[in-house]
Amino acid sequence: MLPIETYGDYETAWCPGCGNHNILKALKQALAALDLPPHKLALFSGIGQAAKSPHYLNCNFFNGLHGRSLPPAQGAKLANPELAVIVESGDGCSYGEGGNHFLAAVRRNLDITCLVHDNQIYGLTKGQASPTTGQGHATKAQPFGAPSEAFNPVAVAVAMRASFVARGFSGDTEHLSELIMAGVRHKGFALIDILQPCVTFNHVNTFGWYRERCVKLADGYDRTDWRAAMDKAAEFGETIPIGVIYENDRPTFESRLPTVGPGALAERVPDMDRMAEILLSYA
Amino acid sequence: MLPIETYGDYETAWCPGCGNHNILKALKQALAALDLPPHKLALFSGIGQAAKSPHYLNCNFFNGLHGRSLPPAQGAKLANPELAVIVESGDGCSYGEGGNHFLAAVRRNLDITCLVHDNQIYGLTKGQASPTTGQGHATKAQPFGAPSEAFNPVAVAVAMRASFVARGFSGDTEHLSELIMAGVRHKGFALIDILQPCVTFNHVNTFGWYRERCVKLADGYDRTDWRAAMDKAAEFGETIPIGVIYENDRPTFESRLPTVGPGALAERVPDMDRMAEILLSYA
Amino acid sequence: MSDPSITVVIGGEAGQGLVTVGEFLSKALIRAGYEIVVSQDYMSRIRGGHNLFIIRVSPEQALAPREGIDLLVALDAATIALHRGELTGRGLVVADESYDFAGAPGIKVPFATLCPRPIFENIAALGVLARLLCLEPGWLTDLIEENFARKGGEVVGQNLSVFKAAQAFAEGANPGFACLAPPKIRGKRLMLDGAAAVALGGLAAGVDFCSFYPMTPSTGVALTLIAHAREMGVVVEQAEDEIAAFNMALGASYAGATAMVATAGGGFALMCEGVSLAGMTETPIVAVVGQRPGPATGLPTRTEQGDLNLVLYAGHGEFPRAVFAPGAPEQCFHLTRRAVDQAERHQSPVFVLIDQYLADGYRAVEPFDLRGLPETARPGREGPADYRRYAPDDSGVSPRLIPGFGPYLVCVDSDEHTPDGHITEDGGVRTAMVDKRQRKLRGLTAEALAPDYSGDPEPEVLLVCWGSTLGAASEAAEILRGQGKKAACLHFPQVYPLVPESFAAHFKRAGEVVMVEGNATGQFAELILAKTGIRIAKRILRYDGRPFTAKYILDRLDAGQAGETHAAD
Amino acid sequence: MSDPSITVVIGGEAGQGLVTVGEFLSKALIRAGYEIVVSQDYMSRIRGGHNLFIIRVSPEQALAPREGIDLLVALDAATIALHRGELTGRGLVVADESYDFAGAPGIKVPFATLCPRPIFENIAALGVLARLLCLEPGWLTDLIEENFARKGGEVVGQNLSVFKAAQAFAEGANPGFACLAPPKIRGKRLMLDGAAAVALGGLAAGVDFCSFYPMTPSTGVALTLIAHAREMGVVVEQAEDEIAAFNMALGASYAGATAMVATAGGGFALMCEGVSLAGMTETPIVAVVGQRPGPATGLPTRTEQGDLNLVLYAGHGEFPRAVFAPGAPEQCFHLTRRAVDQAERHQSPVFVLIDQYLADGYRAVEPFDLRGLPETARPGREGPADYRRYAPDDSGVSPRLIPGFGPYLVCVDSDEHTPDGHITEDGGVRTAMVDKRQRKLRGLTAEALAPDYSGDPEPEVLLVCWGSTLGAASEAAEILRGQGKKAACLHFPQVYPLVPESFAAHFKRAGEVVMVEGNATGQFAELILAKTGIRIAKRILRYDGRPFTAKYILDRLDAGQAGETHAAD
Ligand SMILES: Cc1ncc(C[n+]2csc(CCOP(=O)(O)OP(=O)(O)O)c2C)c(N)n1
Ligand SMILES: Cc1ncc(C[n+]2csc(CCOP(=O)(O)OP(=O)(O)O)c2C)c(N)n1
Ligand code: SF4
Ligand code: SF4
Ligand SMILES: [Mg+2]
Ligand SMILES: [Mg+2]
Repeated sequence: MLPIETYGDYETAWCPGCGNHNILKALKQALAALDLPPHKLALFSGIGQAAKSPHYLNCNFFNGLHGRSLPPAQGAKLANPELAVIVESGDGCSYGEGGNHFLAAVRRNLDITCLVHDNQIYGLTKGQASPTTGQGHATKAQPFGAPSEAFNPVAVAVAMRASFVARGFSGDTEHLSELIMAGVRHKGFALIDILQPCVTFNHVNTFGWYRERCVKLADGYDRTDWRAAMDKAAEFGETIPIGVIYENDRPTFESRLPTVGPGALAERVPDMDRMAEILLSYA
Repeated sequence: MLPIETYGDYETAWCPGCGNHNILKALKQALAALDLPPHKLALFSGIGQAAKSPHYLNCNFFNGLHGRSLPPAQGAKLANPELAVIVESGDGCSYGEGGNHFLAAVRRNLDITCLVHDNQIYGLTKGQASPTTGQGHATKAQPFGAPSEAFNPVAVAVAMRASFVARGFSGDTEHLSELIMAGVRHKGFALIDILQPCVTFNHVNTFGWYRERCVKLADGYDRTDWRAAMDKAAEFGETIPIGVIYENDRPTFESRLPTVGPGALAERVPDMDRMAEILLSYA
Repeated sequence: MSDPSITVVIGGEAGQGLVTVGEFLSKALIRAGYEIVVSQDYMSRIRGGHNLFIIRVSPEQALAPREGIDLLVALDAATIALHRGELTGRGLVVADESYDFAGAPGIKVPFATLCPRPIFENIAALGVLARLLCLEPGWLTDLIEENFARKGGEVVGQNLSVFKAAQAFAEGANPGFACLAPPKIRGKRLMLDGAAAVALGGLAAGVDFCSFYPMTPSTGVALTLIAHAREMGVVVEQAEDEIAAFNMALGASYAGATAMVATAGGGFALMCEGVSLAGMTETPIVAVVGQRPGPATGLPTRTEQGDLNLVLYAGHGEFPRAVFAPGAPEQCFHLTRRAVDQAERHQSPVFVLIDQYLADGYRAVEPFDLRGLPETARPGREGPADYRRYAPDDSGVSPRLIPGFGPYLVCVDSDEHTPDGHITEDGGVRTAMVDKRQRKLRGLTAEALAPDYSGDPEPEVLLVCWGSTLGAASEAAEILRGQGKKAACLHFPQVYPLVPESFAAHFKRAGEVVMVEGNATGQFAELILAKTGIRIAKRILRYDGRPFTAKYILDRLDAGQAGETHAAD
Repeated sequence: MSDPSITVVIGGEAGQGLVTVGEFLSKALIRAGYEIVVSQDYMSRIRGGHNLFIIRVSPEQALAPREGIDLLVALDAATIALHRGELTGRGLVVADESYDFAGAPGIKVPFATLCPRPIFENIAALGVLARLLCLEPGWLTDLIEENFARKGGEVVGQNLSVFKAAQAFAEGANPGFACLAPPKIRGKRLMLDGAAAVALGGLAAGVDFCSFYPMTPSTGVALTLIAHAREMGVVVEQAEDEIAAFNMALGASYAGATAMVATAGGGFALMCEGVSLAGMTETPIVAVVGQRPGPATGLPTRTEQGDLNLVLYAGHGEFPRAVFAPGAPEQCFHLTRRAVDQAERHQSPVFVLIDQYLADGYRAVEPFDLRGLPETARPGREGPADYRRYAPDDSGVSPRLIPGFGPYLVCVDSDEHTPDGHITEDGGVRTAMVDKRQRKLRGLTAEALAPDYSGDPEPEVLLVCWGSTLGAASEAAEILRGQGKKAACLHFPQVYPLVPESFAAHFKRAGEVVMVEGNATGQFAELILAKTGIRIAKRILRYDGRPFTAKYILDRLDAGQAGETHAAD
């Protein structure tokens, strides 16, 4: 257990009351409990309010492009499997602009943890509908109500048999912190979709709205039962189950691609004798 | 019922024995039965072997970029809801490069029909793994076996409550033709994933392999039962169910965005008196 | 200095409503008959931080922002600390009495006394400002009434009484701030920023389709279209990403929509492949690109002119295009309209290049004479059954029909194709098709707009600029002329294709030619060199994310810094 | 003509094995000591259609393909019909006796008699060819043995006997085709096409990561890396799309990999945003871009040099880069190695621009002296706890560490950032950071490769070229010299940054300067103009998807067509 101060204490650019503050707190708690020293950890993010997180956490980070948090994270993990890799971004970034990378990351199952701050809105660009915005929810950009059905990332991830799928709520820091710990400990791609009130732009899915609906999974819940998980994943209405919805022990990508690891690519020295032989194979 | 010759008879660039030939035949049959005259139909495709289809069918077409069949199709449908819009492309095009558009199209639910020639391989570029290639399937580009889990488009579409989800097999032209007719008749986004042997590059999922596994849905199957559909969608192994796996009557996107239709945008004349009033609202 | 303008700066944290104050005041000033130049300086955050709404107001022409603050309305204490150094000789701080003015002259407003609740502070600030500027109060009270009408008479009344109380307070407290001179202009004018003006220009040209993905500074273009979507019958869809936005618009255009996309430089980078598709399929499309400082995410809410090269060369392969670069909201309207027309006439991608300063900068604009506008081109809906989409034509432009309206078929292909739109690998057809597409550049060139020249016909200094730098460069030239120097300004509202004959003579007649542009490498200067062989060695560049001012230009002209091209390139 | 080379063309449908025949023969010829130039001409389909494998073989230097066919091996009847018109004076058709030779001279091969099963026809064709070329049969029998060894002695034996039977048949049937002159070269050489050579150059430079999305003509680069991945410890991942490929490689590079991506122009268009991220985060990366005719899907399997501008200006905002353009497989190897080194040394994106002709064109290459290669730069793994990724530095290049190896933190940001990698909106820091990044162009310029000059020091005609046009242009100059004309060739293996001092003098000393490039608008000529002010008005351009030949150039020089810049631009 490292002291929580290890991860710094920065001034943020988030609105007072924003759910992001608690997510940051939960993450720090989890990292401290996991004993993860900042220099062994690399945080990857895209662009958005959530994606500013790396600037508020003392660790290595790669704050990339909007929608592109997952590809560099996976590239880095492949280059150095010993790095603890956490991805943190918003719902728009992860499921909108980055939707294709989301699908591919679930399929790859690299050992990384993906935290999605899901405020069901585009925060940084001032309140347009995101993929998770409820159908019919009116915004300045969708004055007739968001015309598309909302994306349920948990349902899609479970349908794809992602190896770890959880839903958390920023309003329950302790529970969330445990989810993050479980996600980081899980060997494989761990998706944690975190419901996060945006006090400025989402006046539908407010703190109260989430608090009324979020229900922790019952004690006896079997997270390895795919059918039960599909049912739980599909629930997003009067009640919203939170917790680890689904987990399996699919092999990781690292274990399937023989050239990944052990150790970092940076430590490999190209074998010039081999190289010479290879060249001669073209003769 | 139009004569099948309406849709022309072109020389194709496909290999002899390729499943694409039958898909084309099934499509022509369906169109003829649906009485769809060529000039009322617009076919959209990406790039790949499957995506060459528009060149072999007498109708309007927009043969766009690899991975980008769905966006122009949706743009055209929004511009002219009276156009019958069919999208036709490969598994790589639709679920790989175009994965993000696939998710968005399912969520939008525009009244278009999307045929995916799913040969579980990249044909045109000579045999690399596609998103639907089975994990472990070795190719020249994946000599250690495809390291990612295969994408199951049907499962994802059902998990997203797409309004029409079917799986067909190029080896059963009549059945496929019926699926296409049902898809075109369905009001909303109709996904038809069509298993298609690639005789040249896929020596795992051959015609025989599919024929042994493909099983038509039982007569009493209730395609409106989401849970049952999830189970059927997940089946892809010793047996592969074919038929309309899931259908619902979600409202179409067109019906939710009030500025779409009736009629084509091309027929609208901008109202300059209104425009003048709008300008004055800035004074 | 005989400059009669006053610069009012409203500063505070994001979320404090400073934009509301700024917009109210701007609208009132325009209605009263003043000219304004607004620049918005804000951070990429929703609450907190430090933002500014800057209004330069003048009874005469004003073209650009200006250094120095005459009235600093500080909604938070930080604003005073950060900006008191910029106060002009007559400058005053206007802020709550509780703040530390640190010796700066100003008016300590007792907001708590004037306002029944904090929410009224903005109205109180407007009252004080109106008084200091000697603005006829009716312009603001009318606006207050219009604005709060739907909240009911009581709210209107409360706001009006706060406004009046603030006026009365300012009357007594004014330490002698000199009034704005009376305005000269009569008649209705519009308050438009570049983003809205682009959208309105599009609407006036018949734009009925827009797909977009939100990105500063272009989101306002889409939001304006959305605001009028129902009245004008426009389909606007927020796409899943920029790639989809562009390809969706192409599909819509293919099917007969008049289509536009709007994005920023970074979003546009994702559209490059689609631009190439537009080139190959010869599908008309207008792309509005709002520049902000790059590379990558850069300074998301600031301004720059760094994406010219990207727009000029976007897309693999070769095909013609046109690039417009409006200098102010009025040009945004007209050039966007023209872009729509050019796109259809030449069946090519056409770009409207704006930037954050222009997109967010309000100006007073004379109402457009819609009846006077020529009709924009539209595709056909009638044709023979043997219609061929890419039939050869001397102009390179084949007649364009849209599918679904007749027995003909419209077949378009991203592969190289025969005249009927079918894939081919024939070398001869290939060459003919490249030639056909390239010929369209002739038409685009023939119709290209010449740059606008103003000032001395044989200047000692010629300031060359494009896009939003127009105002600052024109003003700098004017100031030079005021100082007795022969000076002129040459502004390019269209930066591609270039027609050297339309401006080379100006270069020759000038003593010193200086390029003024908002980037670090002098992209337009290089373009002029590449396309005309004319080298403009002197360059005044700015790339700190802030807009040009006349002073910025003049300081660098004086210091002789202009000659230094930045860095090694 | 004293040209001792022979052009062998193998034609047929996709899927008939003509590439196998071509590769076998090429390898045998190289082993025997000949020079070869292969060009592959194929359609975008897997079966059917009409493809060619073209080998120009010579006992002396041969630099480019050449018009005219000396031996036309027709695996189908269509090949004869399509190409008999190209037969040279001594040209022969080699085809099955059942085909209609339509009067063309040739050898009617009784494949059915020579081969126990149709699968042996390719070996039979090789037997006939070996005999006609007077190629020592051992070179081919060795190859047959190597190749079929893993299928067992029986298969080897069957193939050898078919081969011998075919030889014997040809011995009798030869209508007097003149032998290839004996070769001069001794010693092992490699048979490399550009794609493989790029990959091998990368491996030799320590490339250990590649993410890609398949696209002709660059798939071969990734496939070569994959083929050697296990031996060399390389992680190669096929990404979900090109955007992912580029961003994944950036993440890998950030974490210490030596990373490369390979794509075609169209795939690269999708990477533009990522290129800008590389520029902002100063992450080293090498992007191999294989050009094919555009726009859009264009001619997917053909060649062009139409993506130079795209690569030069890819990405929004401004940041330095370098662009290499190898002229032949040997240069592919060395320049890719250099690109890897430059990317790390200058922490910038670096491009290797190839094209389909080069990617697929086999040549004989002397084995590289790996020991003689200098080591490529690598990032550090040791540093102080207060390490700052973007610490200011005169060169613009800050020391680069990779995360995870010490107490220091590596913080990189796509927003404008402070030296420690944190987001900032400060105008001063912004300016300093732009300046820092731009300063890297100095280093890149200082280390830029000068173009290669060959020929008369004071030529009447100077042919200027870049990339794969090297061979045809050099040969054209040589032919001119053979005709007694003073001619020279100037080839740019690096097209950006340009150092005018390294070539301007050549331009001045030349009578007529002619640009030879494979596109319709003269992109490199424009670049030279933009960066140096030197205008090359004469341009020989080709954009039908086929590679240059010396004859193509000479014909246009003669016809005076070179002066016509294409179309209006
Ligand atoms: C390519 C690209 N497109 C658009 C943007 C503009 N943009 C920045 S953040 C954002 C949306 C953020 O929404 P989300 O990911 O949900 O994060 P939040 O702000 O809600 O935390 C957008 C559209 C961008 N930076 N880059
Ligand atoms: C942006 C882009 N990337 C890559 C390609 C190359 N490419 C053409 S088709 C194809 C794969 C086709 O696979 P699939 O969609 O499954 O179609 P199939 O050929 O199997 O029918 C690829 C990668 C391209 N044309 N454009
Ligand atoms: S806008 Fe919303 S998401 Fe962003 S900081 Fe404010 S409350 Fe949080
Ligand atoms: S390569 Fe495969 S998919 Fe393509 S035409 Fe041949 S069999 Fe069909
Ligand atoms: Mg969000
Ligand atoms: Mg496929």
